[in-house]
Amino acid sequence: MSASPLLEIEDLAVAFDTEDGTLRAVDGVSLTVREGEAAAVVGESGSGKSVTALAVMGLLAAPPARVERGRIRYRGTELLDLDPKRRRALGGRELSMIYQDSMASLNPSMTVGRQIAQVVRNHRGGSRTAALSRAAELLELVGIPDPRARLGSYPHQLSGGQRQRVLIGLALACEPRLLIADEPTTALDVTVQAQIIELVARLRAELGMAVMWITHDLGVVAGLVDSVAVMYAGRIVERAPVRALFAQPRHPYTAGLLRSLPGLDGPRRRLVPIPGGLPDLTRPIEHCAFAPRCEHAVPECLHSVPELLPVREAHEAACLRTDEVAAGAGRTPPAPAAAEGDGQ
Amino acid sequence: MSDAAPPTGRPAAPPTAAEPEPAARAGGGAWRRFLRHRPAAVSLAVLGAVILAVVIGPAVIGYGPEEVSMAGKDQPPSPAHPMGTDDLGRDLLVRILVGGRLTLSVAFAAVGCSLVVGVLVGAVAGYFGGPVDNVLMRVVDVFYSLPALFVVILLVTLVGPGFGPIIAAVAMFSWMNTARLVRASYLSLKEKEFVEAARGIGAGHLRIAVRHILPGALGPIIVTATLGVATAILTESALSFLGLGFQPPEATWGGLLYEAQRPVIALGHWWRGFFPGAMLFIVVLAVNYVGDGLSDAFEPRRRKK
Amino acid sequence: MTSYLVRRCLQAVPLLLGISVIVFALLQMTPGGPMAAGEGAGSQASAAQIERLRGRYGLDDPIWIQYLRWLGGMLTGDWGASFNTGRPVLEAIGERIPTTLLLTGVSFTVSVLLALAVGTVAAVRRHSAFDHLSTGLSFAGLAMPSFWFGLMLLYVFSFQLGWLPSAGLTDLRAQYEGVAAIVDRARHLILPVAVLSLVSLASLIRYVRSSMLEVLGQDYIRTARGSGLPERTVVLGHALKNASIPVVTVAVLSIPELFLGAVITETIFGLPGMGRLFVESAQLRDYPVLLGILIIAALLVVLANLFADIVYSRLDPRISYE
Amino acid sequence: APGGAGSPGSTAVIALIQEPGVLSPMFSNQSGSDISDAFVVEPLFLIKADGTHEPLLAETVPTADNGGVSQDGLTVTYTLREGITWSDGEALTADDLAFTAEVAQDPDAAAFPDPEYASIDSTEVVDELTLEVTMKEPQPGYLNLFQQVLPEHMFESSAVRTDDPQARLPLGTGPFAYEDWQSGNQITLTANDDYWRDPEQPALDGVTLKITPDKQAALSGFTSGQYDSVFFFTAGDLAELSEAEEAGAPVTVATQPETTGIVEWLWLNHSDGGDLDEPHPVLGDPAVREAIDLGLDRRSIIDDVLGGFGTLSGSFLYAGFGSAHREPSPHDPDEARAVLDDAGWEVGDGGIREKDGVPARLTFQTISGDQTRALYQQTIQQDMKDIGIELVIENVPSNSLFDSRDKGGLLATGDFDIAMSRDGHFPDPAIWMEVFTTGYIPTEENPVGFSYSHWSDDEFDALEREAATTMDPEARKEALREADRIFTEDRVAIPVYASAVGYAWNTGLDGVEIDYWDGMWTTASSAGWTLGSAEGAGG
Amino acid sequence: MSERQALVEAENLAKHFPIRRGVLRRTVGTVRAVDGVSFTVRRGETLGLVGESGSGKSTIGRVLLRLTEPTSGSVRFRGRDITALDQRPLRELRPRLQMVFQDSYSSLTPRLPVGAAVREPLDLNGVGTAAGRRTRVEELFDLVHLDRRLMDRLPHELSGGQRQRVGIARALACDPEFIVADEAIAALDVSIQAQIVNLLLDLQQELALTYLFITHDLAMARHVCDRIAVLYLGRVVEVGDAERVTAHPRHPYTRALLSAVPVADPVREATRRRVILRGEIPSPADPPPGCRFSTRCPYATRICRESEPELLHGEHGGEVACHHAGRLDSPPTPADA
Ligand SMILES: Nc1ncnc2c1ncn2[C@@H]1O[C@H](COP(=O)(O)OP(=O)(O)OP(=O)(O)O)[C@@H](O)[C@H]1O
Ligand SMILES: Nc1ncnc2c1ncn2[C@@H]1O[C@H](COP(=O)(O)OP(=O)(O)OP(=O)(O)O)[C@@H](O)[C@H]1O
Ligand SMILES: [Mg+2]
Ligand SMILES: [Mg+2]
Ligand code: NI
Repeated sequence: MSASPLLEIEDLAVAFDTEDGTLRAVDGVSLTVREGEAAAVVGESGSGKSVTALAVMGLLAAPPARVERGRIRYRGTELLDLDPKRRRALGGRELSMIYQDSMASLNPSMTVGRQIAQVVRNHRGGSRTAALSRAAELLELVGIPDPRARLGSYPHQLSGGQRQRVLIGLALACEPRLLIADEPTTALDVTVQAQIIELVARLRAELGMAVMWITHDLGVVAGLVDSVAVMYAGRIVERAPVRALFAQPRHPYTAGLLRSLPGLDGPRRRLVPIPGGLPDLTRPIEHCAFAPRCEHAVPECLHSVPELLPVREAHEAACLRTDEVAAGAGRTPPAPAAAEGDGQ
Repeated sequence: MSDAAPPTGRPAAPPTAAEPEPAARAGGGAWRRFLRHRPAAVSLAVLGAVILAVVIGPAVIGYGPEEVSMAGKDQPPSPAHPMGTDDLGRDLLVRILVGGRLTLSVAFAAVGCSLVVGVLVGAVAGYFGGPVDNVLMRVVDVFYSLPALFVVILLVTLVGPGFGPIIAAVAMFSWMNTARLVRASYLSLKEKEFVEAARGIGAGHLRIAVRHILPGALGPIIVTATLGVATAILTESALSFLGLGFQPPEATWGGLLYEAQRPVIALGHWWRGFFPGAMLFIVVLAVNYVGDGLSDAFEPRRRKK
Repeated sequence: MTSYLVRRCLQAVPLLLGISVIVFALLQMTPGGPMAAGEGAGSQASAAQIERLRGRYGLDDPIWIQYLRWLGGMLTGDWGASFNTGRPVLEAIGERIPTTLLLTGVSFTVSVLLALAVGTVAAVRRHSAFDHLSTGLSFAGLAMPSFWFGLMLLYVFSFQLGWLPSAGLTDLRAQYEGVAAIVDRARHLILPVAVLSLVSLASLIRYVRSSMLEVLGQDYIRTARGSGLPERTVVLGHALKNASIPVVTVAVLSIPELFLGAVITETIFGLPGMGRLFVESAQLRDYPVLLGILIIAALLVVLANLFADIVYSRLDPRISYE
Repeated sequence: APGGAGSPGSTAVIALIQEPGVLSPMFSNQSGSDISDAFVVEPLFLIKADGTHEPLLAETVPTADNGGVSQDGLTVTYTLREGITWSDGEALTADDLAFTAEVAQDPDAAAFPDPEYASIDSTEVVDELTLEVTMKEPQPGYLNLFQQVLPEHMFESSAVRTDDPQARLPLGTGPFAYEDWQSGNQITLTANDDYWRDPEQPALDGVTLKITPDKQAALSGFTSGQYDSVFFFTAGDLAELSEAEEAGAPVTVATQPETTGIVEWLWLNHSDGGDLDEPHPVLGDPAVREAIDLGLDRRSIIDDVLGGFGTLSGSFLYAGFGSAHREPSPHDPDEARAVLDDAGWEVGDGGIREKDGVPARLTFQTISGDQTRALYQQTIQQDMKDIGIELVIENVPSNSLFDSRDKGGLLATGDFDIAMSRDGHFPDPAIWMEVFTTGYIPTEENPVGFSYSHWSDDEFDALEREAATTMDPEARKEALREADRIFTEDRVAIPVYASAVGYAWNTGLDGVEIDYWDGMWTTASSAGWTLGSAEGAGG
Repeated sequence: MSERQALVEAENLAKHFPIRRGVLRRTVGTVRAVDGVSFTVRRGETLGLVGESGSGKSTIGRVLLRLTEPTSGSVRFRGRDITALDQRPLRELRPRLQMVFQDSYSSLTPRLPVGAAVREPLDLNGVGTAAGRRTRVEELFDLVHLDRRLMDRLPHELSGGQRQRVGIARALACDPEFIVADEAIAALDVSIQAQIVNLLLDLQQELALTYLFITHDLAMARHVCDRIAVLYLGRVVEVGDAERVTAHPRHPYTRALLSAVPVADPVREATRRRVILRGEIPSPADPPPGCRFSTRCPYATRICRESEPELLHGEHGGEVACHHAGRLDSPPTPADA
């Protein structure tokens, strides 16, 4: 925890100009990842996780994306002020990303060997053959059998798991300091997911890089990261070391998420859903975005947007009612069926 | 555990009172998107105006389209003849408007015919797949391989020019695009779960093909139809240019352009070529823009802005 | 690869048969029918001669036997004789093909290359002045009747300014050698190629642009950018190839249109090509030649499709050769 | 360089608008092949302005007076000029003449010979240069024979087909010889170095015939100096050319308004759909035919559409035959209406007359694609509308109109009302008259006949017969005039105007001679052409 | 509970898809998507079908409802063989057997208002009068807790959860007895999944429904189902009581599957021993000989590669298809840790 900050995001806000108006996908996100740390960003679909990651990588397509405010510092350098060429050059060498959809994220008309070798040569120069051997090494590193032969394969000739491995290899080509893993296992089967998770964990230990793991599955990050940030509707609503978060969530959304998950052990109980659905991000939300779904909500919740404030050491939550949440964390209120409907 | 559906949800009633509309309230979404495509919206208005002018214009203007007046021949545009007169002293404006009727009705009729054939063939091929599809698609391939204008010319020389033959000839070689697109739509849509769902509740083939799949295939159909109109207009004008189109005194825009070759090049009567050319150009341009707007409207994925 | 080629060629067989059926059907519609076409007797054949020929050519046989016989003739190179000149159809068409191939080939190449360049730049610089200009111009190009465009070019550049020749493929008065001959040929081709490439160019630009935009929005482009590759490499190395895959199909589908354009272009610019032969033969109702050209054009289209498939499979590794 | 003529003594470039199927005139019925007469093919006799002949390849003009024609008119002796060679060096002999006659009479040959050949009974080669021809009956048109001579040594048999190389590119005695024909592109001719007429001739190295099917492109190319001339201009082009000349284009225009060999006329179908026993429901009425004649505003066509280039004409007899053009009926719509009124054609719906329920609505056809023609076609339509006759224009490609009866040609089957056509057969109108005789009406038995009016008149037939067999020129003239009178009174076909004949060439082309009948397109003219320096890209 | 009557019985069910190639579309192989599967769904219970992608879950679901024809084997509904049924009686039977699909978006006709979609089965089966049908649609909307005002909306104007409710309402329209829920919640957000699961369970209570619950989420299967069948490459490898299968899996594959599921508890995750399988699921077009799991199984021996184990009854009820089933030492299960 004492390591120096590698990536600092401060008050980042990203909006999209859409047909239905301005969509505030990310609205005031602050986040720090330290050297060698494994951090997680968790949140439901559409909560702004990918947008945050892409903003860090400088890969948001503008238009429609617009970084409205905020700072992104990488090892002290302000990325948003950097000239595009130099910023681009950081990608792959300092910061790398692996993506969710491995099929779409690899160029279908180029052999995987060339795709990796091209990145290697781009950052490190050297001959084509040298780059190709490096590519083979990388494939071996990510556990692809017979890597030399695989260099000549096209993405469609590989299985989903193998493609995901290639994508990881590509991201690691130049041994970046920070790896952003944006739901790299979502599309995969559990058994393959387990393989990939193990692979990333092992590589992080070997290479000593920091990992920012993005997922909507709380289960995935439990054993994998040091700290977790929970996002909801473009904001971070809770941030804590992983154990603290699971032990005693302080934000009603986090708590609700944990309660709505079935477990593989313990008594079977009725799940407690979070009623309602995500808010429409094209409308300005001047209050706690979760309030309409919150069982603890009080009228004040609708007056202003709660700030992310420390509730305990290293544990922050953006909620006025953290104590009530903490108290009710283990509670299983019998939710009436009518209250669950998101259509009422 | 999977990638989630698009976030279009809305919060439940409490505690906020007002119920927000869902993000994509898009009953008229396609229409709205179409109107947002500026050139397309303008083009639609232009097309409407042209059609209106062509339909009622000739009745309003004081000259008949075949009213010869040797005294007033070859006049440049003037208040009396806004588009000038031709070498028989006929008012060019009236001739253009009357010609427009022919041009546009040939185009619309041809596209209508080709749509019927195309949708039918495409739907049958795509819906049933297998050998039926195979055979129909080979037929499409055959028609694709025959350069259309060649066959059209051949047919017109065989049968002689005229409304029917020209429409038939143009239609006969323009249905394949529709057929392919409709087939593609059907092929992909019939694999969709909603088709299985419809079967699951006991719906028959016809119902599935018409009620469930056809509306989804409509977008591309309308777009190709639009572009087909443009092609048909140009094909007809090319036929006229080759002297195989309608015969004087009937004239389409292409025919008027054909007549204008000599006056423009040799005699400098620019208005003879300019106005029919401009009408042809504007209408085809507008049709293309409308097609563009429609494809934007129907394929929100590829929206521009 | 070879077996793929063989298989692909085999696939063309039913296609060619289908074409032959249609052509045969058209032949049945022609006055005089297949016999007149076979004999080249043309306008001179008397009723008595026709009777004689009916017997000789077995026109009283069932239609499918006639078809098979006709097909056999076609396959053995017996395409009949021109009504007009009495020459064998294949010979008459043969001497016109090179011009048409030159014209359409150059136009095709020009429009594809230009479209790739312009479409790519327009997509990369989306919403720039260049983008809007090229979009506007390509729409204008689509709406411009090519015969009118050709006449105007001819009027301005040949008759008014006198910069370029108005007709033919070579200078009529001077004999050039070597480079000068090529320059001369090129000068003659400028206007026809401009007219002929216009139509496909306009639609291809739009197609390349939208294909490019689509590809540029793909995840793998994001991957390439994210791995720090310079934009140039991303666009030219990753996007262009993928964007051109669908363009191949569209470009090839435009080939039949190119032949049609050739009809008009060759007529306006006095080029001795197949297209013009077609129009002239249509006016003379020289059916053997008309049908011959139809078949040749269809063959060329089939060949072009074959070629496109090969290019396609080379570009897109997902197409398997098995 | 394009845009101008080259150095003197080089190559003239002529735009050829219609590319013929074959270039030998004898094997072609297309006007494009007449270009051969300008450079390659020479006749035995030339016709002078007054219709009399002078020898060209022949030594003398055979007449009864000089013994060239026997007293009974059945034997004609043709004598060739000495020392004439084909352009390949072979001598021109009487054998060639005999062979030519043989081909013309061979039913297996695909030739379109002049009809006079049909009168030949036998030929006899008297010596190298002399041929004696025996006729079946007196043939006053015997000087029309041998307008083209075929080189016997180039043929294997007299059954010459159209695909014979000699049909395609004929060998001739003219100042130029065909060298190459790139179909659709150009035809090249080179100078015949041993041209018989004058060792200095021809002055040019060669001639290139550039095939330019787009008439407008040809005309514009010509006025801008790219071509030395165009083969050939029609009446409709002359106005434009004169304007260009006035505007300073490097062109010389020469017109011959009095040489009006070609007449535009309206075929009126006298039969009901080709059935000779049934008169046409509308045109069968002589009053209607008369009204059409009276209603035609011929002057307006010439002045307003043709720019003044054309001659009023009411008959098919020409100046060359010694008889002036007959004045046509005056334009008198009132009279026309009166005629119709009298005949019981009452004005009905929409101003269209009808009689016994039959409306005066007629189709009006001509060959599609001729713009000038389409223009006056429409003024005629308007003229007829004024007198209550509706014409519906339905133009078709030339073959649809002119195909033989068994091929369903509209004219031959009688499946038409009024058709506009243009032709002329000068200078001797006898053949022309023959076209309208009963024997030429297309029938099942004679599908290739071309008396398309489907009109039959015994007196006319007899007069034509007389003209065709009488050797006495004066008697012939009288018979023809009489036949013409019947013809015009019955309005078998109505002449509209006689075409102006005009020629134009680049000012850089010197030595152009204008023949009365053939204008600049004679070997005498082309042999003397030179290309001066006076060139220039026009306006 | 386990003594209830059988409602649906699958016997030796197989579905093979031909792989066609080349000009003549010759069959060059077969995908053995489902390859000899037998099980019983008892009246009123929920049978879970779990397995990795491509293991044949959806295919089984479709064959059960005869949306595809099985290659061999039979399906009995209330004792009646429906695989042999003609189109007509099949149509009459259709309303009894319904399906809820994974992708609520693609399972609803895009341009058909959702009210009309729910109404369609009523129209097709000629249920009641027009007015009666309208009331019935309203009732159905109430039943699945959907605002009636949404009836005129198009599918894409609804949220994922709402759409899934529409799908359920449509399935319920004609009083079905048996519902196949094919990954019915997989596409939903975590916080919405629980809503739908609760709805399904409530409806089961209310309407006495029988479910085949297809999922790849073992935890959810354990939560929802009475019994679970585990599928591997078109074969059932283990069937049994849900609690038992998740607590004491007897097939090595079930074990691996369970151990691969991440647990939302950092403390336990830190200490848990996991079985990470090597490699990936083989192609169903070319299944390995012998036990299909033998290529990835940590316990595989020669016999496993040579002969295919049968699905046999085990000691604690349930069935398992493994040569080593009885002899496996008890590896840690999540419950043990
Ligand atoms: N290119 C875009 N144009 C418009 N809106 C966008 C775009 N990209 C993302 N958004 C919107 O921004 C919001 C946040 O998206 P983001 O992709 O960051 O979500 P996420 O948390 O990564 O969700 P998921 O789990 O589905 O990946 C969403 O509402 C999304 O619709
Ligand atoms: N129509 C079809 N044609 C050919 N193969 C098919 C077809 N449908 C399914 N398959 C194949 O059958 C196998 C089983 O497919 P199925 O959809 O039943 O799997 P699943 O267990 O439902 O997987 P998932 O979890 O991905 O939905 C797969 O290998 C699939 O590729
Ligand atoms: Mg995301
Ligand atoms: Mg499935
Ligand atoms: Ni823009």
